[in-house]
Amino acid sequence: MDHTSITTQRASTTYIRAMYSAMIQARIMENKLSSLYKAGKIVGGVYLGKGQEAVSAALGSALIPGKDIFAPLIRDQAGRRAFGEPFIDCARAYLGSALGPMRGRDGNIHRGRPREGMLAMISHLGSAVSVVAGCLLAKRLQGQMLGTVGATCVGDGATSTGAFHEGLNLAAVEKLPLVVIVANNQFAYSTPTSRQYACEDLVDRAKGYGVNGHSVDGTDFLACADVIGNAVALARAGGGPQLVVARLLRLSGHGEHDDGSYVPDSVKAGSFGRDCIDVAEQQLLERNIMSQEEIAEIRETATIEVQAAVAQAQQEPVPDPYLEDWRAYHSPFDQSQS
Amino acid sequence: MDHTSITTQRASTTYIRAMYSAMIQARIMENKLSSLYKAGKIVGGVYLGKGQEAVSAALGSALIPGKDIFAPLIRDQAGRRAFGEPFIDCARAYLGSALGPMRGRDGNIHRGRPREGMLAMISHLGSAVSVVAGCLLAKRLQGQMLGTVGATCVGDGATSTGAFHEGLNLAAVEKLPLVVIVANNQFAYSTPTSRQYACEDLVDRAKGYGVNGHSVDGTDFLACADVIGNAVALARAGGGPQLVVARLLRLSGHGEHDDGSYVPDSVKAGSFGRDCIDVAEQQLLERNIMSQEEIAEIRETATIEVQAAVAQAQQEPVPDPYLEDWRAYHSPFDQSQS
Amino acid sequence: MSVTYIDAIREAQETLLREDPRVFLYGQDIAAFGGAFKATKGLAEMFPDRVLDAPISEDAMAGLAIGAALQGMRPIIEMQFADFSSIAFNQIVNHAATHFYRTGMPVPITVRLPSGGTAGSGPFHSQSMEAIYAHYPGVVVVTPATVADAYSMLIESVKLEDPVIFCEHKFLYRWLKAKSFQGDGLPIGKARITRMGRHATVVTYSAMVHEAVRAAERLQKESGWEIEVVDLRSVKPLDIDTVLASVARTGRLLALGEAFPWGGVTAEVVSRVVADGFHLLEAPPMRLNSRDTPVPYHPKLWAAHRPTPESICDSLRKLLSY
Amino acid sequence: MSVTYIDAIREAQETLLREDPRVFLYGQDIAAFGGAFKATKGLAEMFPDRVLDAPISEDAMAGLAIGAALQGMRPIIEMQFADFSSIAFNQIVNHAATHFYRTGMPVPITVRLPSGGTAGSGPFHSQSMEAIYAHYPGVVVVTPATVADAYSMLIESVKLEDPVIFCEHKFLYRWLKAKSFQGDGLPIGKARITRMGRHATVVTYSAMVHEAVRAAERLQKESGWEIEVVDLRSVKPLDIDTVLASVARTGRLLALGEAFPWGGVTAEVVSRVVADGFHLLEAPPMRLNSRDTPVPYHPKLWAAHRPTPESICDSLRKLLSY
Ligand SMILES: Cc1ncc(C[n+]2csc(CCOP(=O)(O)OP(=O)(O)O)c2C)c(N)n1
Ligand SMILES: Cc1ncc(C[n+]2csc(CCOP(=O)(O)OP(=O)(O)O)c2C)c(N)n1
Ligand SMILES: [Mg+2]
Ligand SMILES: [Mg+2]
Repeated sequence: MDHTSITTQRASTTYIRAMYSAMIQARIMENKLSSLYKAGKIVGGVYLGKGQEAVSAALGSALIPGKDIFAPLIRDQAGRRAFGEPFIDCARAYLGSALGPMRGRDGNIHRGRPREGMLAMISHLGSAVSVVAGCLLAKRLQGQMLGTVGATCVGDGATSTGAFHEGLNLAAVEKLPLVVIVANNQFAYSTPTSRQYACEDLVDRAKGYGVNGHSVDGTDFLACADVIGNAVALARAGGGPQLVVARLLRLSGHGEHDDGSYVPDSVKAGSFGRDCIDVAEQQLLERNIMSQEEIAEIRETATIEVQAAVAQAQQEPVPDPYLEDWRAYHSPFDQSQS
Repeated sequence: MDHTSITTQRASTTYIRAMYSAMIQARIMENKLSSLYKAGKIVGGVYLGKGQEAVSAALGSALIPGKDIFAPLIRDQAGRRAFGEPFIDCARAYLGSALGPMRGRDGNIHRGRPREGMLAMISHLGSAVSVVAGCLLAKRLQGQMLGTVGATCVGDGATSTGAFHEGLNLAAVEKLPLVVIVANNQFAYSTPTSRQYACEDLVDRAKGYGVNGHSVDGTDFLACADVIGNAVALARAGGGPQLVVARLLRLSGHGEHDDGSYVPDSVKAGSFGRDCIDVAEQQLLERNIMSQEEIAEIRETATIEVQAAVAQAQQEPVPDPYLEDWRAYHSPFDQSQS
Repeated sequence: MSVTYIDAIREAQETLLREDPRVFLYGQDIAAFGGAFKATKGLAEMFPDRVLDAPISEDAMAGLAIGAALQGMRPIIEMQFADFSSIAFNQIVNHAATHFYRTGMPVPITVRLPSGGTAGSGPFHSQSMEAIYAHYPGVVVVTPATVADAYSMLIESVKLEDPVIFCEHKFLYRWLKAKSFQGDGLPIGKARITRMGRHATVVTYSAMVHEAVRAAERLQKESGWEIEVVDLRSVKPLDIDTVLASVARTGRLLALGEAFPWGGVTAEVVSRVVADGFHLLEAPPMRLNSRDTPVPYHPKLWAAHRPTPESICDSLRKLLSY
Repeated sequence: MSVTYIDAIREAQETLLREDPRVFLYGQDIAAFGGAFKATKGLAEMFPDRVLDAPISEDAMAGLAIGAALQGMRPIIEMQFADFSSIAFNQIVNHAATHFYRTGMPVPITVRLPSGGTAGSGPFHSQSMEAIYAHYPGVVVVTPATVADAYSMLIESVKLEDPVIFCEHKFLYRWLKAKSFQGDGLPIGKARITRMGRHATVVTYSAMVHEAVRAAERLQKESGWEIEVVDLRSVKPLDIDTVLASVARTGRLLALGEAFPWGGVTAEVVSRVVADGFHLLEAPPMRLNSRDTPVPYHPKLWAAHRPTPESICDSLRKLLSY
């Protein structure tokens, strides 16, 4: 399937512009996180989505906040932005502010706004697939399914989890409008795909679940817009679960503590080593979808907003153990009884 | 793929005869178990492999006892026999004799002789796949891999488990000589396959794991001999994991407590409703592989042996809680310390 | 006319489905078949959209429940046997249990675990997993011992905002009968004095409540000892006040449970009692659990693996003679 | 020159690989990369066939280990974090743990769990799961607190015929140093008196041994109290004799652990001590665990979630003033 040819017809300009904005916003935020980490301002891990912004943003931009469900994973800064996550949520989570959705109780990529349809991931890979399926089943039971989509991303490594398998299979049985994106970035931490699976292409799994499979070059901005936008549209139109496999390369270490030196130079130099943001800008300019000035403006605005969010989060109070209620229950049980 | 045409060339007469013997032995044993259950002589569940003997025996007969690994599941009475399990093991397990491999500590289908390569299943479906893979990895590390095969059976329902997925994927990554047979008997307890998976055919999963896939009509005796025998041979020859999907129908309830009344008459009347033992006998006679007399003799011998095994097990002591050592550790820890 | 413990579980689910459109049931073989134990018999006919058969995917079943709960539903998941919830363990303890603390948004799911031993069920169809789940913050673990509790606590579990592990004892399913589902209205978190006594307190839960009462009756007949039996009803939260009040009256404690001996409910009960009621005790508090092996298949081994009226009487005699 | 706790774990694995051809290592990112914590650094180069990267399949990793053990190997599985062993829970407690009792054939696997909290690690990279595994019959659960124990107990774990859950504390990895790997040769199943004292006994394990010693030193300086610290070393089997002997000397017990408060090691310790040593106690035995919430991410919350020298001192002061 070559999707790029039909891109400009199918993916609307609004969608493509939103996608690019989210990508650049994510990149700028993550560059900032990286410096904060290196300056010792962040305790705990910092995980970046460098190189995966096109895939992530294509998904996030195709979803409708307030209606759809999105369960972002490790490298979905861009998708989160596209789905409407404010910078301050990210800054607060990483900097441990007592304000914001996580209140310092959980951090970094584990943030979310579940009441608004953006789930707060747990670390255990693959776990979100069935949870999103459950959200969608609920919507069906509530008579609110029409035109709703649920989506999540996993990595190549996460496809080896039983949770991924059980969740996708269940969604297929229930014919739920679930979009699962596999960002096959060729490594799970240090582990190359040759130690992760033995099939030729992970998209070959789609047929075995009875779902549609889509392949895309995850570094190709417009192809991502097209293929992922199309997959979301198919799910929305009642086509059941969609499995999209995007091939790309993680352009950072696994986390900022990791230099990723195990990634061979040949892989870095290969076609997936290119930066999807460079590709995006080139494609946008070539096709006259955006001008240099617009791009510069988006970058500039993002830089200012990121700075502001980080500055704000840094000034906010951190959690105070003496004010903390230490309650794991919503129910008003006498906590001494627990 | 139509395998039946080439059957008689590939599957040796010895193999086919062994297969048939195991099938009929299993059926006679299970008929006896069923009567014992109905007479209230067996405490706990009784699970039969009626209708699945051809598949199970084709696998068991293709394996080499003492060299290969076999992890039988619920409905593998025939495969167990073919792999050399004496009737007395089965009788003892079901009747709770204190003698024999399980000593009354575990019962019915959970029996095994792990020291001899026949694993003792736990109930949790799918769990054996990775365990057999581990046995094979060990053999590789020990330099004893050459020509060794490990095999297990699962049902259509068990394919929905994360354990099945993780185990088969891992075996594929390690290119282990693992044969996994899916006995797709159209039901998991009462649940039809339409609530279990959404793909057209479970064999479509093979490609997604990067393993060979094989399909067979599990009621067709000679086709089972051919396809399953071939799959085992491929694994043995270094072809990596093999996934065989056999279509058939469970010709009993899920267990003897269940009348299986949820199986529609149309399904029972369909082509998978035929009894593989009838098919076997017809094929054996038609092709002059066995005579009526031989078949009658095998049946008679089996009947006598089953009677003897059951009679023996019924006379044996049951476990005595006062003699029981109640030790879950091999290590000589002071048990009061546990 | 009489009703059983399993009737109560079925009836509670029918009531919930009828009265609350947010409720739905999900589990293996629970729809047309009515469940391995018939706990959902006929419910799929009455509520065809809300009683659904699941694939053999306990992890995904729990995950689906979590997602549905986040969207405002009140799922009840049936594990075919408690033992198979080991596959759903991660979703329950890491996803459901942590969610309220992490995000402020509760996850009201109810996970039904057909629990405990019955003759001939063996190591993988007999387990009592209450201690495993109760160890984790954020999970409510209930262990009804009566028909009325099975009914009312299941209804209450589904109404709670927190994830509930509903441990229903298979041995009680058809054996335990009552006149009606009507009980004393005690809420989750409150223990009950099942039998009053003066000489010793047995603190227990689930099926062991009945074994304790038998042992108490036997000791009363044999030697006039009056044994108090406290039914915890929920093991997390655990009503230590009722336990302490009983121990204050009797001065002697036996904590009794059917689960494995290391850790668990009995250790938690003893530890709480000695922490807050050390001065009340006239004898060392004792524990009686199952043996420290997997649950054996053979009925004779099984009967000696779990506590019995005999072994409970033995423990109580030791306790009383101190 | 000094060696660390993580060095000990690495070194033990090198020794095992060198001396026993049955040993192999399996886990995510443990081969060329040397593991998330570098516990296997360089080992794949030395033993390329026996140090293997696993896919992200904890259930299958444990299953593979079980199968290999049945074929005579001695696998060591590294879970990337203890928390992810929740996925392998079923294989460990139902397959490995039951096998010897069921069949008479032991399953000698060692499962390494990088355990316990560190600042900023949050709810899913901080857990202490020893109580979960210790609840099940047939599992050995070890919790080394020293460099020498990390070394010798890992070697001993692999030599044991039974499945071992090896809880290694991440906080100790690089922080804890020693002159050598050489220790006192205590076997698994024996506790150690880490610090002698006369006025109260703290029974603990793993990283909390060091917090207990700090608290003891502080109390000694402040008020002359002499606190004895017992390091359990293994929580199953649990060396109650050494604990009782200590309590016999001091008359006072604080059971201390970093895990969640419901059940767990501290409850087991207190329950055993009161069962067999009630008359030895001059004060109600106390427990101190983490808070009953998931482990929080923020370092300030985390530091208040787990026991600290301050909170241990507080508990001890209460215990001593009874
Ligand atoms: C069940 C589970 N096991 C192990 C881990 C530890 N872990 C975190 S990220 C990661 C690698 C993930 O690889 P992949 O799925 O390819 O995603 P990527 O990091 O490449 O985006 C691992 C092993 C985990 N989070 N969950
Ligand atoms: C993980 C797990 N969940 C549930 C069960 C309960 N159970 C036992 S057999 C069975 C149905 C199995 O169906 P299938 O795999 O198709 O095998 P079949 O019985 O048809 O041979 C179920 C649900 C189990 N054994 N393991
Ligand atoms: Mg990856
Ligand atoms: Mg089936």
